[in-house]
Amino acid sequence: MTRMTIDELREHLCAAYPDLCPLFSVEFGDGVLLVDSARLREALEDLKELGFDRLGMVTAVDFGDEFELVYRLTSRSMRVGMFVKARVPRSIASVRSTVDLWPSADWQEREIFDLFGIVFEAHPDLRRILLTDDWVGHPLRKDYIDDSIIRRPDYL
Amino acid sequence: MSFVWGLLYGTGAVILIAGGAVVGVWWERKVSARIQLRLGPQQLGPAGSLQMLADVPKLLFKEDVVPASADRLLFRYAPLAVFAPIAMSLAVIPFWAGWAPLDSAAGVLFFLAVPSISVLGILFSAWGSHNTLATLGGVRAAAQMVSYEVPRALAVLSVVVLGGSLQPSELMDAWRWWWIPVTLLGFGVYFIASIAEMNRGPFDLPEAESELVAGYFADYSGIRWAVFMMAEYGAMIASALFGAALFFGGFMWLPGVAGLAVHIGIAALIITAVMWVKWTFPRLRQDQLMTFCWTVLTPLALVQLVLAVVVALWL
Amino acid sequence: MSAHDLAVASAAALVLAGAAGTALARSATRLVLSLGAFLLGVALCFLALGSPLLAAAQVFVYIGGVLVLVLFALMVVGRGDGESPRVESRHDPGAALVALGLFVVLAIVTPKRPSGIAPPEMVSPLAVADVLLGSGIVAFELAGVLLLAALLAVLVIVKSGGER
Amino acid sequence: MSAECRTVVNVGPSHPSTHGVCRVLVELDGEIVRRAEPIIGYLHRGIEKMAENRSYLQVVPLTDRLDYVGSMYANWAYCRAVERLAGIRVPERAEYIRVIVCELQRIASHMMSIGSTGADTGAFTAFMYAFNQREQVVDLFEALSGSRLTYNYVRPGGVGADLPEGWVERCREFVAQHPAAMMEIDDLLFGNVICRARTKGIGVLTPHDAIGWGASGPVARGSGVDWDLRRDDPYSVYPRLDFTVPLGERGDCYDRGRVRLWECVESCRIVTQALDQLEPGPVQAEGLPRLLAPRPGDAYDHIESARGSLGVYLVSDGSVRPYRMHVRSPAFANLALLPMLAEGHTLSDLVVVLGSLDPVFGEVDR
Amino acid sequence: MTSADSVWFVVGLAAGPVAFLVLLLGVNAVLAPSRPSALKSSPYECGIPQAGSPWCPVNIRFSTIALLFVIFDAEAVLLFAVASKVRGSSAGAAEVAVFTGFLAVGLFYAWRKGALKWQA
Amino acid sequence: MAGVDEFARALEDTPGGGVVLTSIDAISNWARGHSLWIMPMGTACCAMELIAASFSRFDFDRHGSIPRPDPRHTDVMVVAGTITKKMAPSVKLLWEQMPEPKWCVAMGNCAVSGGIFHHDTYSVIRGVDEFLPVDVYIAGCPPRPESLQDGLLRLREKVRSESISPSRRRTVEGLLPLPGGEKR
Amino acid sequence: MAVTRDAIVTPRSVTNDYPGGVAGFVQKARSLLTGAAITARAARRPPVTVRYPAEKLTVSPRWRGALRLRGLLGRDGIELLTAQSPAYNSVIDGLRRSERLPGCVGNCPANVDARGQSFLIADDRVAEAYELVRQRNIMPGVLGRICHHPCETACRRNHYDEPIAIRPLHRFAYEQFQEFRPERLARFENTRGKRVAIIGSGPSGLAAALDLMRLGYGVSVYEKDAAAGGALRTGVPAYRLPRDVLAREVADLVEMGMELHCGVEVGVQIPLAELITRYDAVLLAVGLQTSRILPLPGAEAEGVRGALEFLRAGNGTGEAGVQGKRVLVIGGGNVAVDVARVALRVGASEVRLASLESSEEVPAHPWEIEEALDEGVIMTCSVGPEEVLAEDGRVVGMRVRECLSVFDETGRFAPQFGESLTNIACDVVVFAIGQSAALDALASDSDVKVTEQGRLVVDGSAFTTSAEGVFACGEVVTGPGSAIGSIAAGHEAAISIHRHLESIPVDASDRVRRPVPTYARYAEVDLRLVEDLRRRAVMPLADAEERARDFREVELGLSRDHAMAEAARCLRCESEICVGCTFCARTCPDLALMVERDDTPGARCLTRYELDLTLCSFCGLCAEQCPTGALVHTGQYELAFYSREFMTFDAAEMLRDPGGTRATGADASRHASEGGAAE
Repeated sequence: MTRMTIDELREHLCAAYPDLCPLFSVEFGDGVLLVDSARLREALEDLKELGFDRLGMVTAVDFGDEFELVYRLTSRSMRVGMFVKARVPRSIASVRSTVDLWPSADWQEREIFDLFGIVFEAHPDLRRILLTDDWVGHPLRKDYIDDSIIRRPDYL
Repeated sequence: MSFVWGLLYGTGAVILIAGGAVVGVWWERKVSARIQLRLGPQQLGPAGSLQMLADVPKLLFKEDVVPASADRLLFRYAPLAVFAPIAMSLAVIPFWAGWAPLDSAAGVLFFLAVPSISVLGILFSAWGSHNTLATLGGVRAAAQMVSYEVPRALAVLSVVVLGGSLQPSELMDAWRWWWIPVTLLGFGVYFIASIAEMNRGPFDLPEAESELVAGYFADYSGIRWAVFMMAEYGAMIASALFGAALFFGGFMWLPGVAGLAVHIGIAALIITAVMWVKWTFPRLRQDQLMTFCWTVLTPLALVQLVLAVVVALWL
Repeated sequence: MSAHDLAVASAAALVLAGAAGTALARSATRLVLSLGAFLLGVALCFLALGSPLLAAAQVFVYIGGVLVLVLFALMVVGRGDGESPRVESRHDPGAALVALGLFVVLAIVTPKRPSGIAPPEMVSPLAVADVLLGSGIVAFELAGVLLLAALLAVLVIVKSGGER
Repeated sequence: MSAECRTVVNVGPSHPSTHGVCRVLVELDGEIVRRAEPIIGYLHRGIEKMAENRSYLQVVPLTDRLDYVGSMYANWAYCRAVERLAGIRVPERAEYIRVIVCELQRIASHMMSIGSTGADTGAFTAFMYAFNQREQVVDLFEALSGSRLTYNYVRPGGVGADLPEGWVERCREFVAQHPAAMMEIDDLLFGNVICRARTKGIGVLTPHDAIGWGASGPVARGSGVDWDLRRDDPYSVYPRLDFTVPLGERGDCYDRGRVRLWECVESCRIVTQALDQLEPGPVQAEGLPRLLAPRPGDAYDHIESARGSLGVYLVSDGSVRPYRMHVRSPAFANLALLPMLAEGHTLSDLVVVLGSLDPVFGEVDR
Repeated sequence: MTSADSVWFVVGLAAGPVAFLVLLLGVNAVLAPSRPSALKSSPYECGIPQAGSPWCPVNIRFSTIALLFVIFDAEAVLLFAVASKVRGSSAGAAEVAVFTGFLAVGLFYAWRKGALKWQA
Repeated sequence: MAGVDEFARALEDTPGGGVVLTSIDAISNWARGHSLWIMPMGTACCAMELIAASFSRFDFDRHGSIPRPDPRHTDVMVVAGTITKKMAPSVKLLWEQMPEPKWCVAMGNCAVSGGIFHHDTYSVIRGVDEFLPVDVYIAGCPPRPESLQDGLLRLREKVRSESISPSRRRTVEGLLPLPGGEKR
Repeated sequence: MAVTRDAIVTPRSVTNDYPGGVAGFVQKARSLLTGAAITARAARRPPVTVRYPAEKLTVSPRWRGALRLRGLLGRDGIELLTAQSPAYNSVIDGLRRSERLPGCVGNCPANVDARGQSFLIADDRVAEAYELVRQRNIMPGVLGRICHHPCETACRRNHYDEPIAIRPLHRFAYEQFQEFRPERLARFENTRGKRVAIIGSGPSGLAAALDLMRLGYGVSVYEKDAAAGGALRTGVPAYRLPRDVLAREVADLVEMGMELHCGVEVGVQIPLAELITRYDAVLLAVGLQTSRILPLPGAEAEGVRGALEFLRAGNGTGEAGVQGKRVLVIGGGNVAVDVARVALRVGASEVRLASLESSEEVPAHPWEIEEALDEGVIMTCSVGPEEVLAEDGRVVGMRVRECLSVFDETGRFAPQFGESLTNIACDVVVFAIGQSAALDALASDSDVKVTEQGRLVVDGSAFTTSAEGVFACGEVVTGPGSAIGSIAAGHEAAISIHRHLESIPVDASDRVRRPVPTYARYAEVDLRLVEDLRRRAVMPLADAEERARDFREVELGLSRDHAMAEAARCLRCESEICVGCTFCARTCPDLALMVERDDTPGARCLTRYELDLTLCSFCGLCAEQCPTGALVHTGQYELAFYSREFMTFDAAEMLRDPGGTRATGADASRHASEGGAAE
């Protein structure tokens, strides 16, 4: 069984879900599906049905006004991996959990909640995971302020 | 007068155990080191033989911590209850033809019975610590020690059947070299059960470092902890000496002091074997330990008993 | 008072102290401790009365076995809140009365032995064996059957425990 | 009556068998684990945040400290992401050296895991033997990079330095003796009846769960999930190398441990082949500025580390520092399986299960 | 040795180690530093304040083990009592064999029933 | 308990007691110095070197140092690795649970000052000496086992300067480790 | 264990079970015995424990122990190396044969000591700098204008920001040297009594002349033109090299003892054979005289010219006969660009450059092309000449064919042409596609053999020709190349002649290694982050509009301040003395190094150098980054302290040689008894 190329993946995806097709792009050699946060859940469900049986990574990036959620999906049968990205506004940082689709999202979503403060609805056990329960703030946000941080001077 | 003698022998036993522990710990560190391709203690004395002379005073000068939530009475004196019976049990071991310090008519049973008091001591220490890990360890220890008492007793029983006496000196008088092949299986059972009795690997569940950190003596520090360790080594020494006498004839091979040397030599070999086993094998789990005791060791001990009974008919 | 008497008396004192402790103990651990002292005293009594076999057996079975069983039992029924298990002694005066009465009866019934006579000879285990295999053979084998029955009873308990 | 009160006990954070600073809150029914909840974060050092304030080169020492049992992997995964982001082509010799060091690192890392299987079950001597093998690898790495643990060797664009003189011969010596040593450890540990009793049937992970929970590496392969990035998403020069991917069938601790053991033997094969194919040449892409400033965008790359697929996700805003770095840690995903695997086993099995998942908390907590 | 002597001997035997240990503890009490604090006297549990009560009920299996032990203990003691008579006496041997047989049968039965398996 | 302090004071007041005190000190310091059992407070990378230190290759048993995971049985807490804010209370508790006399070795730069995690991070304690009295600092990231060995030998020197009597304790001068150089 | 590796084959499935029944029981029991046997066997093996201090684990050249500075500029009695001091010369000599050659020196064909130059200029010892440069680069004033500076490409500063302006500094040194010229020029005497004739006064000939004079030979140079300089005079346009500079440099050489015979064409006026008999050795450094012209249809037409002839005419007279004409230059090399720019200056109305290569591949130096484009040259890339269009024997245009690719995969020259053809209208076509030698007249009466292609038969490493005592060097040997390349060849030939005359056996190791890095840049340095202080001095240029009209010099030279600052930027790579570049501190991920420096020229030194060991992560980046190799990791790793205060090392501490480690070093005896040397 050989690896599927990006183009084959695009065709495969377009054949199965034509409406997702325009959202597909290639960045640095990876297939990326950039969806609206409202459609995120739907897209992920579709992709799971398409054969993406593994959720390798979920993470978030703080882009100021928005958070970008990045899902890395892998399909063992197609031997291909791809990204799904969605942006949520910072003011309403909330998205539907995917634990029911892939259990591996459990801890990763907790981590994002912990470090970014993005709420995952319908997550079975959304608590802080890395930091202490009484921690204030979400450190990986770009505007996180903590008095205990000693800034490394900008000395390149 | 006999009280004084008893006191004397008791103190002698303590000194024997303490000295044995000093040498034994050093020996164990050396044996384990060689097995593990290490050097072991090096600095004090030749080949580090004086290492324990530093360890013991250090423990003596160490603070004695008693946890606040512990039952102070039990916590403080449980080490005594663990150590003293084991030291006492040394008194019935025959070291010399026709002689044992306490040459009681029920000496063999005494050897098996008295150390079982230390089970109680361990339970008390565990419970007294008011510590979850210690309690788990203590319960494990008690269950294990009482269970393995059965095959151990049955294995010893087969020698008693052959010798026809519970009195150590009489038993040794009756001992013949050809008992060794007859009771070899019994010695195997005795050896394994003794390892379990003294809580050593692969039966060291009560103090399993990887699970319970230190088991029932988790909260003991300094000299009290040393007492537990001394008890462990004492049990090892007692078991080895007793086993060497019962199953291998001990001093019977040569007269006088030479015989005593042979006895101690055999015991030292047994102790080395115990260490070898500990540093070779993984640890059993609680249920496997129990299953092993009841389904392997006890039947084997019964088989040995039947064998001994059959052989004893011809005596 | 001979050395023998002193020995017996000491052992008896230990027995009494242990018994009293057992009756009056408030915490389970102290109760077991007292019980241990009591059993040890009984063993010493046996020894003093010339039966080392019985003494050893007492230690072996009662302290090494029964007492551990008692301790385990206490642990099994330990209260869920993690408090030190307490013994609920109601110290019923009636019970005390009955015990006292029993003591009196026993004191009367027990044959008196004049003090100062020579201590009994040590009983050899061989003699015990003779008795057990001689006149006591039925009792001996009966004990075996009894133990078998007990074993089966334990199995039943184990089974029910396993079900739960 | 025992149902309502369960003994609650903390295993960790300072416990000999937690392989670091993990705390497992265990609810015991007698000795039987009813619930085991790993509480992590005791080594959360904020590496992802720190990377945002360091240049691309300065992040490499940070990645060393992620997976401190196998620093080379994190180095490599990070460097691959950077190379992808900046479009750097790595010289072939450097790729071979990377494969060699990472396969050696796999051996070193698995030695730690196999050894600790021994330690968890009480066979400390087996740990020592395994560790002696690891020490030899560490010696090789030390000659290579100057450090015993945090190598900082794989760099964006290549490797830090070329192989020193005589290194190849020493490496060959090591891989020549290693499989036999592994067989000895196999006999001592996985052949032993007690160890088998302790590990067989313990912590069974079904292939379905393994995939769903994102398990990877030996943990997944122990369950028979035939997935190895070296073969299935080939990177570097792996397509030119011949190796077998050993698989388990049951998914218990035994299979996981033994998969690791055989992977070490396979790693020896790979190293031998790579050494044979190694040719002289540069080991660093030339002309890399000290301060890389890749184009804006994001890149993800992953490699098969000793613990599974280790990925690094990098976002660049065109400056000399990463805008965001995220490490997809295999140990993190594998550790999440613990509650599922440990439930119903005894406390003794819990530590074996934990050990068989081989977590490294630098990587779990980051 | 008379019975009383043996009592005193045993008591002395016990007193020896106890005295020795008390001596050790006394030296320790004098020479060892003692700086108690609240944290120091908290029970050790891997660096976390104790989570639950250690005195929760133990598994009932431990009691059954103890029960089994008591039975076999009693058996062993009885056997010890008669063991010295086995030598050269076929009657004694037979008695012992029968007695052992009961328990062997019981043990075998329990084994076959799986009752000896400690179901984890 | 009466404790050792009063005993020492009483000895000092007694004529000739000083000699006794000195010899007790000599014995105890010798014993303590040669039997430094390690509480391996290993959290991160340095823990690997701590493990290596007691294993075949470096074998600290040579010096009489063995690792014991239980704080109650140990003399030296070797803090090896990064201590985070979440971890610090546990370390503190374990340190407190160690019986006196006890020493603390900060192994590796994370334990010394936060090391590589000194800057920019929000969750790391910058040096265990923020909450523990550190006796020996070992630089390195991670320090090699030889460094730890050196640190323990230095600690032994430090132990030699101690006394059961509070008035007799000396402070040790800081030593520069560079061989060939003078002490400073 | 007698298990061989081949016997161990990885199973596909690792699961294995004990068989049931008795066999299983036996296997179980055996597993225990096997285990016991393994440990017993191990106990008999020697322990693997390392014993101190006798044994060391491994000896790694890269051990990351404590950091140490080997030397610090201007501090603590570290001697400043001067060009005159023997120490410096021995250092440089050592460097030239070792791996510690800095990139700039190594990449220069003549191994000009650019590092020393920067150092001396920064130290305000410009005359010494000039003399240092002249040792390997005979005419710094000339090369400082025209060199294609491979040194700068290899400058380590490329990795950090921008390379040192080495070439402008040569020129600066030359200009400053003019003040000291009278007192510093010394005449070389003929101490050996042997004489060497050199034919050709191009760069290689002059280089050989200077070297031979220095070695104590008498040197006569024969030049067929009216003035010395060879291709420098005839080929290099004056806007790049003012003729007076060249003349003055040659005059310096003459003053130093070189006999110069201009206007003497050997082979015509004097036969070569006569020179061979008159001199102890003869060196042919005649260069390349004729341009290649492709034999295309129409190539004989009027208006088709060779580059050299064109340049000679343009440079010499300022008139090349292209006034108001459209000039098409064929070729993409530097000569082609020179031709194009000269054509502009001599009044061509339109100058077009047609190169075979694409715009990325053009072999000419990018800065030359850039300047040419600034001046109005038009470039047409990826076209190959097809036919010269002529009308009435006069050129009217050029037909060119599209070129798809020039090189094949292996990098060989193998142009692939497409189908499309284009006509380019022009009046003059100049071929700048290669040159060849004209040796027939020269060699006709001697033993010197010339191949059918008109090449000399030369041993490329010894520079000997087929005739005894006759040597050759320069472009006549190497083919068209750079000026500095020719100079390098001259140096080599001088050594070769010296060996020949003194009968010194040839030793290959005497040859200087010349690492020539290929340079593919993956990412440009982000110069936004570079503060002005660290930027390269910008060479001021004459206005493009104006300069294109005449032969005024395009580059105007650095001011003194700029030159001093620029020289101070030099990192003095591999010199093992800290120059305070602060890149270690900048690279440190942990800010463990604190460096402060005083940048005053002359007093330039570090005022603070501190290593905070508590922060160091021992990653080794600083030492790796250190361009001079002054900052090194030692194998000294036993770093235990009683107090955190002592963990900061100041400069004095950093400079002290720890002399080994505690385990093995001088201090080892103290731990010998404790280290467990027993057993």
